[in-house]
Amino acid sequence: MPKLRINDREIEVPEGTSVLDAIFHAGYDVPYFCSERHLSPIGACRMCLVKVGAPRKGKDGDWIRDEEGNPRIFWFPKLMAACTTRATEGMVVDTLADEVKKAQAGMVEFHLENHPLDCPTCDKGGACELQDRSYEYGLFEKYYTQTQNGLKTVLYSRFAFTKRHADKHHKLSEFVVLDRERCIHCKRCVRYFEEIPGEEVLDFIERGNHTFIGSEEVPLPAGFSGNITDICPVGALLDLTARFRARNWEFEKTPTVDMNDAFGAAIWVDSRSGRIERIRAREHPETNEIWIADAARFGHGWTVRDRVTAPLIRKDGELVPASLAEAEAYLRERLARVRGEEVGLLLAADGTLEEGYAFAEAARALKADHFGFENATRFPAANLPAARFEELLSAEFALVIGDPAEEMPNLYLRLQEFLKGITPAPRYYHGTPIADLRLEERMPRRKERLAVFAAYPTRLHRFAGIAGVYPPGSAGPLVEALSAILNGKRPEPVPGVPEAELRRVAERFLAAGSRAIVVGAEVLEAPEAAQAVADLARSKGALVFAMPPAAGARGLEAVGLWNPRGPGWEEPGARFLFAFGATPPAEVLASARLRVLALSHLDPQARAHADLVLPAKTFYEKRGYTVNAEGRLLELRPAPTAPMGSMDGLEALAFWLRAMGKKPPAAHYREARERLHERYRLPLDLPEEGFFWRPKLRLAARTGKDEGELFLQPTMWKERMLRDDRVRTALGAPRLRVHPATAKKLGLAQGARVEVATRYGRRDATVALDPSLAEGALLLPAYGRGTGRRVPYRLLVPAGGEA
Amino acid sequence: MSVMALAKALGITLRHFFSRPVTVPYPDAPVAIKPRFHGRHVLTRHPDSGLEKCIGCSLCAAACPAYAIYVEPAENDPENPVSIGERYAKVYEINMLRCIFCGNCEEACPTGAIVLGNEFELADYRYADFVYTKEDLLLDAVGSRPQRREAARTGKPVKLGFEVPYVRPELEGVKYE
Amino acid sequence: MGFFDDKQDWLEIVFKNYPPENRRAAVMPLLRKVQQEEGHVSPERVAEIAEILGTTATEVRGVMSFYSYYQAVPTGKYHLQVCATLSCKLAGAEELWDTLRAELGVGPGEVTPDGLFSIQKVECLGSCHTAPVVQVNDEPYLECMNRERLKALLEGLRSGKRLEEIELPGDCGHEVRKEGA
Amino acid sequence: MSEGLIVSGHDPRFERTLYAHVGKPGSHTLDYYLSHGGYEAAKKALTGMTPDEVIEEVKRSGLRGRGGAGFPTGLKWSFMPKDDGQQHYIIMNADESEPGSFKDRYILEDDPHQAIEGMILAGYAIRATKGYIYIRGEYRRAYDRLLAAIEEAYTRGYLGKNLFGSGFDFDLYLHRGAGAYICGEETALMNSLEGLRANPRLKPPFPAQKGLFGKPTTINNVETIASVVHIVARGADWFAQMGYDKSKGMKLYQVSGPAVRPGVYELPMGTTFRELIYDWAGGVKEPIKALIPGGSSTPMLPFNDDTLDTPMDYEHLAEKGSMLGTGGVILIPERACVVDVIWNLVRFYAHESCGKCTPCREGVAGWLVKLLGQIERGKGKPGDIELMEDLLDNIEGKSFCPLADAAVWPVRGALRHFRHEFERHIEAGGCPVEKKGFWG
Repeated sequence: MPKLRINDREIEVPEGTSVLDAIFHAGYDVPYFCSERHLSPIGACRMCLVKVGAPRKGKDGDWIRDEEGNPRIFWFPKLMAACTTRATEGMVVDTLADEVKKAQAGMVEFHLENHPLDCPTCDKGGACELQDRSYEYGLFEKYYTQTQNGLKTVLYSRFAFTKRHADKHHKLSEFVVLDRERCIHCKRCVRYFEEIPGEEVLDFIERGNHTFIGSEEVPLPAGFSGNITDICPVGALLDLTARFRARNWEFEKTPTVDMNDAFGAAIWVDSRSGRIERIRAREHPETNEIWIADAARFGHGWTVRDRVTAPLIRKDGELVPASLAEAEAYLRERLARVRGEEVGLLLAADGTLEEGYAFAEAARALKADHFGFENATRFPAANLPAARFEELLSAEFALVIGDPAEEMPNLYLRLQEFLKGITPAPRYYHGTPIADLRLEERMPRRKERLAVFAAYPTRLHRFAGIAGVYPPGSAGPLVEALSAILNGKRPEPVPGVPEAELRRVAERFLAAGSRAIVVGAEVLEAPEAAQAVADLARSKGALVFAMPPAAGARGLEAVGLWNPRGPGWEEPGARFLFAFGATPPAEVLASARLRVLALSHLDPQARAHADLVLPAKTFYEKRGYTVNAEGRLLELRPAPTAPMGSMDGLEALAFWLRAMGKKPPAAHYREARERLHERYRLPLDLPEEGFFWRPKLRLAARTGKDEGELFLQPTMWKERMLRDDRVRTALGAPRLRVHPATAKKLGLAQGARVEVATRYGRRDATVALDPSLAEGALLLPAYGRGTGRRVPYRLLVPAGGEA
Repeated sequence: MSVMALAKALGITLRHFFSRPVTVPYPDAPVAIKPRFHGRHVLTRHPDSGLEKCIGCSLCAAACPAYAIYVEPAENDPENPVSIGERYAKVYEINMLRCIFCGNCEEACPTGAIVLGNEFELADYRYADFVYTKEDLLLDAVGSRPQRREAARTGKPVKLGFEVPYVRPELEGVKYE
Repeated sequence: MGFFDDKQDWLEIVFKNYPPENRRAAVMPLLRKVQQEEGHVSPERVAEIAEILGTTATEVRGVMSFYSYYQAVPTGKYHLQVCATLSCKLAGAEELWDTLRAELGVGPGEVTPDGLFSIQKVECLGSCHTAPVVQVNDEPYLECMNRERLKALLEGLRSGKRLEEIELPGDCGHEVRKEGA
Repeated sequence: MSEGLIVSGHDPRFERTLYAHVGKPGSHTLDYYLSHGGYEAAKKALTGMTPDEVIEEVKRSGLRGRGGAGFPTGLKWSFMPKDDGQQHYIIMNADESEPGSFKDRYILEDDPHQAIEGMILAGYAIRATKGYIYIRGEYRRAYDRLLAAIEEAYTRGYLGKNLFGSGFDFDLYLHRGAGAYICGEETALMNSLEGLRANPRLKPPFPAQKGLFGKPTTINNVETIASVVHIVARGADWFAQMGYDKSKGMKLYQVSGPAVRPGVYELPMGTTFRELIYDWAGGVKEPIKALIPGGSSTPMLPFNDDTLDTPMDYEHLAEKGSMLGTGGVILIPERACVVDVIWNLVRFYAHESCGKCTPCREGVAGWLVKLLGQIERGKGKPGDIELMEDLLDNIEGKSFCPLADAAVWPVRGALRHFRHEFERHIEAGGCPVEKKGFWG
């Protein structure tokens, strides 16, 4: 732990700390552009130049001392870039010297030399690092004032030549736009793509003064591209979904949690005038660090259009707007003599813990046997032990079955860190290290640490030492076979995966000192396999990371919204159905006598079946707890965008129960939270990093088996996001991916347009033959529902087309 | 008190008694505006292209001490631009009841789009009518909202109760007839 | 058809120069091969090289555009590169360049209508004692260029002679000392 | 002249070694090389010396890097880890691109085996079994000769497995650059060799810990490595008796510009400019105004007796406010305009800037070159020189690698000695020198 002096303050920092972080840790400031948390320091912008001196050791191994016996400080002959200089014992750093100020002001001037002064039209204006640093560190009075006609005017730079002109509106994708004139060549975006998702799709082109950012891979792969708009220190890379929506200081900024997957990534919801305009990543060092997936960032367009703003009642076959009183009267009339067992209570996948608790309690009080939540898997994720995401970094070997990039995108980024052998960043007074010297450009990824199997080649396959593709439906057999090998038994053969491969996996698994198993929805849908994973974790001491397709699964299961015996979200049965947040499948709706849905948006299914629709809040607008995949309690905070009168799950459920003449278990999130506090000792107020709640559960798995050939392949994009034109354009038509041999059998031709009908609805798709799949595979993207399942399907050929 | 003092005071009174009155029989006669008078805002246009100068940057709203301005920008259609550049103000509203006519918006404007003009006859009845939108503010609109309402009702041109001996150069293209 | 389809043996020899886990180290020789044979590196070739090396076209373009030898736009059969740095400049490289431009009627980035010539100003070629220097394509330098030598060069190239067959009149006019000679 | 240090080419004890065979017919062949004592030094070291002894010998000789920076070679070699079980690399930096330098080219063209033998010795000393020669792309003849020489050496057993029966294996590869001066910077060279954009890398980690392909690596200039051959063959003492205190051995000096016989001259370190220019290069053809002592990055000196009597070595030139650099002397005639000369040089550095760091990309390649161009064209304004000096302050010592410094130094040198020419440009509103008639 080196001790050093920053100006007048003595501090002690961990070994390997950069001078930049030491300066911030000591409470001083130093400007920087090219450094960014979680990216390698490169020392390119030269903004953080400071005066550094260090004592030296003499031949006798002791410090060379001055007359007073103190170690003599030898100043470096040049100013040093603080971001790339390592803090060492006895070092002395001066950030306030005149020469330092002069150098920093000089760099500001150089940065402004070719940077356009179009801040008024720049979406970064007001949140721009270059703006801030120019004001803080540019020496305007000393250098940049000139007197003209007796008036003193401020110059931003003495550069009196024409600025460099370049492409100003370069669309990198539907979501990201590049302005090359604004680029200050900090290389954050280039490093980001190489170091974080491992896709080298941006680079500098040309050299010297002509250097510009360019890509041959346009549009950028949709997945993790949005993070570059967060880290760009200027307005060169901007979020197109938020283009010109408002200035930065005008947004209402709500810190909340993304509920599109179970990772629980921290986000900022920026809204204005009741519209969600932009989502940005919020730093949560222990979960998503500073990154979020594109779906979480750009998939918010659906929230602002066609909201259900008032109750809708079916009259003469049509849903017509009504007042809340009318809705209440309607419901009272129909629920007057309903018995509790006849009622079905269903909750959306992104329901909060409070909502889950209330639904579970209400179901228990009513003795209803039809209750559950959307996308519940057959095996409850809460039965598996949960590990912290950071613990993954301590593992030596990871086995992945599924597709983290699509099922839980942030976990994919964590896996990339794991591949590079990065351990969690040390914590400083100012937070995450800004220039972490343990990170280097182009750190090799240790492929031997990873084995990946999935029903199709995933993004992770490229980084895995052992990688396989099996026909859909074999995830369960694969896990069981592997478990058999590890337990010294003879494995059953697994289609598509040779036994030798599995033996290699088992060998590495056992050889590693610590291991991790990552399983996706496909495994959670195969109860025996999931149980085998749980047993393996226990007997061999492996960390387990389950990726349930419902964001709140772990919490909803734990508070009792788990129904192994009776019908849940998918199965018909209830005669009086109440669903919050999403529309259940058609057969569930059709089997009921009364269908009340609380929805933020109508969908065709609801339009066709619902008797009463109540306006609902989206997860951006709710307050409540959620439990993420690592068993961490996180808090949702409401963005002020919900239309007047829209309800969260607690309010809507209370509305329903009161119509039945029953008392709701909790009318408000605070009340529900108090009940949760009493029963599970959950805190009433969360600390910022969250709270771990990992009860040991042995819930009975639901029975059932997949019957069908069409595999619903997970994607990070959700059904509701497809309402947004930009998202639809970016994703293109869904591809029905088929192995060529299977296609031949089915008579499908490459590029044919088909309509695929499943129990989750109909979808247009384009046939794509894909020899990288296992034989027999037939894959269709599932935007949320039925992820990881195989379902029966019918292919319909549109008129004029040919399959 | 001396007689002299009394006479002096009386002298002042008499001098003013015979000088021209400074009061104006407004509204029958127009008021002459001083060159630096700050009245109702005008959104100006580029004189050649006729495009709006406002780029929707919201700096006026940020500078406004009374929170009287609301701007909602949008992207220009390159074929049919509203303003020069990429962005224009889709919504531009000033609440004249809140406005204190300090001129900070004019100071803050990077393109000289919003300029305080000379009109001051803004009296109206309903709160909502004091929220001036782009159509009330763009330089094509002469007169305040009530004045234009009156003019539309009577079919006569807008009658302004002031005259402008000197137009500030910032108010390029504004005509007070 | 890909450029490297019939050059698999050559590729193998190139790859032997670098550790097998660092295939992309071969990007420069591959780019050079394309440049030599096609006169420029087109986006299709960039994509092809990326495919061979297992990297992205962006990365290959980033490398390609960094070096001044690789051209993104087509060049003539003879790409004349005139050194314009100090020693050559003091020996008249600017006038040589002007003469060449006037003679051929092309500017940088252009090709003569007959497809024979393109010209480019380059930085120090490392033959300062024999300035001014001109390099044609990838061939050894043409040193101490003067009007007669340039004229002979252009005539020779126009008449279809190979570069090594062209006799340039005269010499440097001064003794070129390589110690030991 | 037969006592003490050898600091003149006239000293009878001085004998040419590096360039002894350059220009001789057939000198690039292995047979010629063998018949003139070729590969004897390698045999001697590999069969009779330990790697550490070779390093010690080089240390004792006082050899300093000949690429411009002048870092002691033996010390550099001793930074390499020992017995770490990793692949080590030795790289020969033959990317000679500094204006005014052309010494390495003839070694590679006419005496390629000398370079190969040097590589074997260096590789043996630092325990590298693989070596790369990074040769600049434009040196076509040198590339052809070197390629042939390597092949010849392989077929005759001077490269490959078990050299001279010592058990030492050595493979040598050739890599061609493609026109980027920055590749002369050692970490940029390694990036280039790895197939990346040739931006300089962060130090630390230094190449000796993590260099080419992440392995310990040493990079040396061609002349440095060739010098090792003769140090091993003739002993460190022979080498150390040439030159002054901290500048030892022989040096390849180059003369370009209006000299009677411009070219490369191998002379002892510490030879004076006068001896080089008048005795060896045959004097000047026209009045000379200034000289650049060691390649374009070194500050120019006025052409006067004081300068001419300065010994050309690291210390004496530093005293004069300049540097030895690569030893490439450029004579600047009276008829040339200093502003034009400096503009040309800065333009060169601007063209070769990699664009990684701000002071170089925006300062040198953006601003400095434009400002100089403006002054040269007569569009300069009063205060431009002061502005330029302030810019130089903001660039010098602030950049990531020394390339920006290399662009600053010549400007500083010119301002120190020829400030009046800059002022004249601004006052007169134009360049007073007619730039015609240079070309024959």
